[in-house]
Amino acid sequence: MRDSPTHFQLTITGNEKVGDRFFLLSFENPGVSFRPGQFAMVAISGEPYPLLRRPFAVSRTPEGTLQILYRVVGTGTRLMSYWKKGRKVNVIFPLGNGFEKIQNACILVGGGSGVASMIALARELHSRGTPYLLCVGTKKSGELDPHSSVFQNPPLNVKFATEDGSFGFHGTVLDLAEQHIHSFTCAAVCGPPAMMTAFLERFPDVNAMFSLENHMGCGTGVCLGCAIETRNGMMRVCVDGPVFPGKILLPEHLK
Amino acid sequence: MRDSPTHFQLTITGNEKVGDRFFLLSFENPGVSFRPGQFAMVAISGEPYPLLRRPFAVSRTPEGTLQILYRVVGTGTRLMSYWKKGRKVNVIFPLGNGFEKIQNACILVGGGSGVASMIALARELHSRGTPYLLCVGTKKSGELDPHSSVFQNPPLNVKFATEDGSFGFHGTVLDLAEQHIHSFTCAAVCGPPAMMTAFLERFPDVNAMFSLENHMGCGTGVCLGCAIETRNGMMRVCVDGPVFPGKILLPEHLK
Amino acid sequence: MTLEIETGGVQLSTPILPASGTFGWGTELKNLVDYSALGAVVTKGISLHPRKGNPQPRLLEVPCGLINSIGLQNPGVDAFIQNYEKELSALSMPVIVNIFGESPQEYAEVATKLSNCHWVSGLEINLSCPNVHAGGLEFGSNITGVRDVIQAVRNSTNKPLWAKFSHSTHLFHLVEAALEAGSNAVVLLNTLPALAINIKSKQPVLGARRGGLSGPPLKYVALRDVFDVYSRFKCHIVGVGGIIKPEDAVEFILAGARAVEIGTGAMVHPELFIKCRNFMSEYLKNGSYESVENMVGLAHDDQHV
Amino acid sequence: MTLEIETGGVQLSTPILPASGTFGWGTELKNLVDYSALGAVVTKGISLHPRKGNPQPRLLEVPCGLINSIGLQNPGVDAFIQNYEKELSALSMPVIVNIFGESPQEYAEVATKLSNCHWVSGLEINLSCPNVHAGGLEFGSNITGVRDVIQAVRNSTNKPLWAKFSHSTHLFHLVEAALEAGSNAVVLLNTLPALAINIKSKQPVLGARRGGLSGPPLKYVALRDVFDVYSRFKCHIVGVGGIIKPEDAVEFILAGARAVEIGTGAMVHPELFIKCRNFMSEYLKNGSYESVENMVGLAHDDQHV
Ligand SMILES: Cc1cc2nc3c(=O)[nH]c(=O)nc-3n(C[C@H](O)[C@H](O)[C@H](O)COP(=O)(O)OP(=O)(O)OC[C@H]3O[C@@H](n4cnc5c(N)ncnc54)[C@H](O)[C@@H]3O)c2cc1C
Ligand SMILES: Cc1cc2nc3c(=O)[nH]c(=O)nc-3n(C[C@H](O)[C@H](O)[C@H](O)COP(=O)(O)OP(=O)(O)OC[C@H]3O[C@@H](n4cnc5c(N)ncnc54)[C@H](O)[C@@H]3O)c2cc1C
Ligand SMILES: Cc1cc2nc3c(=O)[nH]c(=O)nc-3n(C[C@H](O)[C@H](O)[C@H](O)COP(=O)(O)O)c2cc1C
Ligand SMILES: Cc1cc2nc3c(=O)[nH]c(=O)nc-3n(C[C@H](O)[C@H](O)[C@H](O)COP(=O)(O)O)c2cc1C
Ligand code: FES
Ligand code: FES
Repeated sequence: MRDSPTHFQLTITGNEKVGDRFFLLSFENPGVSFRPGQFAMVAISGEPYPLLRRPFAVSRTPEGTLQILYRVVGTGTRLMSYWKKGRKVNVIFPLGNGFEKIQNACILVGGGSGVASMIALARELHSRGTPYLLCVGTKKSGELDPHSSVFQNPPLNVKFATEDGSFGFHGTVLDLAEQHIHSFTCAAVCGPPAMMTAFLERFPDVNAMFSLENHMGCGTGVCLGCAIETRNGMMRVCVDGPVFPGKILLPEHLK
Repeated sequence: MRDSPTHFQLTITGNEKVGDRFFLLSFENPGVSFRPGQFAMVAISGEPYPLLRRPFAVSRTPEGTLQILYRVVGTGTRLMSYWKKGRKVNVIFPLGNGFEKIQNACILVGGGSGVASMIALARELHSRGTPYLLCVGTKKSGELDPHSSVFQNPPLNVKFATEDGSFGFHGTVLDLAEQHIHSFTCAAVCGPPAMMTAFLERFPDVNAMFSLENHMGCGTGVCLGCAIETRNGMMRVCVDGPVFPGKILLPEHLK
Repeated sequence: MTLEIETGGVQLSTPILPASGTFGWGTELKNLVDYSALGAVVTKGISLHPRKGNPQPRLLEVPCGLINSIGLQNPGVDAFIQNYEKELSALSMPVIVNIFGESPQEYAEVATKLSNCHWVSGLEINLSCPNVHAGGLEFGSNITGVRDVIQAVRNSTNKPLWAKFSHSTHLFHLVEAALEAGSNAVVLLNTLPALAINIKSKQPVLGARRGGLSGPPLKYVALRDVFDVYSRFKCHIVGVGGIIKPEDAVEFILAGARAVEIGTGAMVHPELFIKCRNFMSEYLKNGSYESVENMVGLAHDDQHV
Repeated sequence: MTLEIETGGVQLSTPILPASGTFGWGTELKNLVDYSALGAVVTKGISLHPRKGNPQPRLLEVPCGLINSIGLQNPGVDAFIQNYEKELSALSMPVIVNIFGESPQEYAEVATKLSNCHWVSGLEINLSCPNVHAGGLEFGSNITGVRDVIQAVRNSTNKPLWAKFSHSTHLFHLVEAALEAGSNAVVLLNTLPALAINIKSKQPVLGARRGGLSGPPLKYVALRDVFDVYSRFKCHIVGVGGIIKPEDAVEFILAGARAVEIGTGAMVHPELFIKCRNFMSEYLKNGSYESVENMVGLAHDDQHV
């Protein structure tokens, strides 16, 4: 079901701009089995700069293409935005635990670059026919194009919230989620630490899984750079996570 | 006649492959006055890697386009070979002394990447009608295309030598030069240290000017990284050169 | 032609090792790393009692380098033995356990416990640890600290000891003290002290404020120290710092190291171990060297000073 | 709102200075650098007698860093005064002359000669210079060396003195010695010791074999030392090392420096001086600070340890 982590040289088949700061990177699929929520450590260049690999959630289109949806936030993602079709990229994949198979109606809550981690899960629930709703939050309209293939291939059940009300629901993605959460038995959440902490406080009784986005050194469990304190002791986000049940998280240690 | 060094953001108008490892980079000309042999310090990226600027001789086509002929030898020149039309490049230019105006028949001897430093001079002598011969040496055929605009715009008086005899004269560029040098009253030389040392030893009586290619830190005379010992004391290749009369050079200090 | 070399009392099948703290407890990367590349495994630092380590953030990437402030998180020596003994003793290569403590006695107690483990081939003693009884100055920063720790450990075990240092202007004296106190080899270098400030929050970036700089730039400082220490003592040296390509490992051997450890570089590229091993083989072959030993310190063979 | 700040006895119109050895004798870049960005010029190191410096190659670029072994080439103090007095005294800003010697006496003789030059506003004392009478150990590596040099210079001139150090594990003691001996400020840091080996020739790459590492990675070591020295002594500090963007200069001020020097970064980008100056102004404005002085050491204001 999950292959063990391997080095791949993946060939880029597309790197499409899908919003003001989001890109959708597509790769040839080397035939790997992985779970939604598992991620890849992507080497940005063959040079010693930038030095570290960057972690990105991976999803799969109905045709089997591997995809990374990424937000341009710093040096690494900026350099990635220049990548062209045909380039080979060195990745270690699949990493992390990923989400357990979800059997019950689930609400997916993604904020900022955290939306990316929800796509693979939404696509899986969609293809399996499990009821779900994907709530996507951005600051304003245009950040992430609702008509792009991110949400259309397959056509996901998605609602958008913008903080300035310029598109979709007016408010935070948590405000949006609040309106629908009663229809679901579980939740999956990914976003900035402040958003995840707020979710824990606002919906303490919801059975929620959180995908964390710590900065990572190795991604393979050997450096302890990503380790956080949880109710179950010290845990490495990269191998013990990135998906954790909300009940073991300590809000003060989310960042 | 020579403008003082200035920062420019030059727009690339072309970056043509002109041989197995040579590229010809063209820029919009911001209207700078400079001498053949003067050079530009080119910033390779906006990032701290590669850290240092790289020095390149600059020439001008009859239409006034600025050009850099470069050989891919390391990280910086490899990254340059990916540059595309339209990119803006940060350069400090013009730097160094350049060649004095040459009035008499002159033989130009260039080996390897040293060929580049001879192009501006050849073009100037060509346009002024001063008799000259450009001798170009490479290891084998194909390294630098004789039909490229490097040699055709304007059509220079050039002879080629290859060490393996696969094109033009069979032998080193010094062997080639030896056949013609008696027809000239002066010489201009640029190439690897071993070639320049050999020139000094083989043609001790020729009135020759050498353009040196030391590794440079600043290119502006402030770091002393390029300084060499000469018969006239310590000299900085970047501001006291890169062009030096052969009679002041000490072969043992050429590298 | 062989890559085998005895280093500080440990027989290594290759001179390529992982650096402590970047290879977990030794077996996490079994699926990703070709262990035949490795001359030994080196564990993260182990202390007497468990430690949680430092608050997040613990890592900061800087140009061509990495600052970490993991803070020596570890389960403590007892849990370490209990949890990892089985897997580690099943490995077909030496296991070097990196240890540290807050006092010479603590180092000694950890060493005593590990001394009874047949699967432990040697101890790497991390001297870049604050001496709580001496105002937080690192043991490795002064001769007394080095001597006290190494002697205490030496009296607790017969296992080979490797003393691991950070860069210091006084490295000669410190190395001398370690060798005199019974260290079989010295390991050069640990990270450089480092700090970064977030100009928006006006606070240090890392949760623990201070951290250590590793990665490519450290290579040149480590090479310098390996070169100088080798030329002075001709002792057994393990070179560490900034190896990111196979050529770097060869540089360390030529400078005088008998083995190298790779940290940050292999965190990023786990394939680096096998690449280094293969490159080293090629280099031996091309130079017609019988063994790595013949390459050690070759950069010293000329006469100019 | 002002960028002016008094640092180690010198009144600077901005806290942005060039680093010694990367700005020639002070006036070479008059056409390329906007001198209004600079609080002072700092010359390359001057010694009693002329020096040719080291053989080529003198520079090696490494990942995000530069190793140099210029070897303190300079025309000697007499020729320096004769050749550059006119241009330097015409500058409308302080001139800091960096000096070094092979013995405390030599330092003192250089200082005496410069003491008579009205256009010299202060002396920066490069302590990272081998003490030929103490086995080549750098003056700055031990308390005695520091004390002897600073005292000798202090007795030769009334000019402000800035003592410049390399990174050391014992920096506290060295800084203390410099301050006690009469240094008005400390300058942190000089380059890190470094070496590289060419695996084809099997020889060190640089003509002089050993060199010093500067550039971006050094920033984090220098920030750490500035931060720690400020928190211990609250003395006047000039921060140097790895500044390559305007934000870096601000980091140094927040860590505790009253001024910064830019070396490698401005060799590559002479525009960096004016960019730093402008960014610093903006930062002051946005934070509503009256002066740079109000920003000094702000990273220390929190309570966690
Ligand atoms: C498991 C996992 C999955 C992820 N999936 C995705 C995804 O699918 N799509 C996506 O867009 N992003 C994803 N992320 C986040 C993504 O990895 C980062 O956005 C990316 O690494 C940023 O790289 P960069 O070089 O562009 O930015 P950088 O230049 O590295 O930094 C970006 C920002 O982070 C700050 N920063 C750097 N280091 C630290 C630190 N140690 N602590 C705090 N702040 C720091 C910087 O100051 C800067 O503002 C994921 C992260 C994890 C851990
Ligand atoms: C005034 C001047 C004009 C020049 N004009 C031209 C030109 O017009 N066209 C052209 O192609 N080239 C020219 N050069 C040479 C050119 O600058 C270099 O080839 C270029 O900088 C190499 O950059 P790189 O990043 O590709 O190579 P790098 O990766 O920097 O190095 C290339 C090679 O040089 C070696 N090297 C690096 N540093 C040193 C050192 N300190 N000492 C010895 N070897 C070292 C490396 O090991 C490597 O083999 C000129 C040089 C000078 C000084
Ligand atoms: C994340 C991380 C954790 C480390 N933990 C330890 C440790 O526990 N004990 C130790 O002696 N060194 C530790 N080090 C230092 C490394 O072993 C090594 O000496 C240093 O990183 C330099 O090598 P490199 O540049 O190849 O990483 C650690 C380094 C890193 C990057
Ligand atoms: C080429 C070069 C020459 C230097 N010469 C001197 C010198 O003569 N005296 C001195 O005190 N420091 C000298 N230094 C050190 C710098 O002044 C500075 O301390 C160091 O380079 C760190 O700053 P940076 O990273 O901004 O370059 C020199 C540095 C370089 C790169
Ligand atoms: S990133 Fe290294 S252990 Fe998780
Ligand atoms: S390259 Fe700096 S002085 Fe010539």
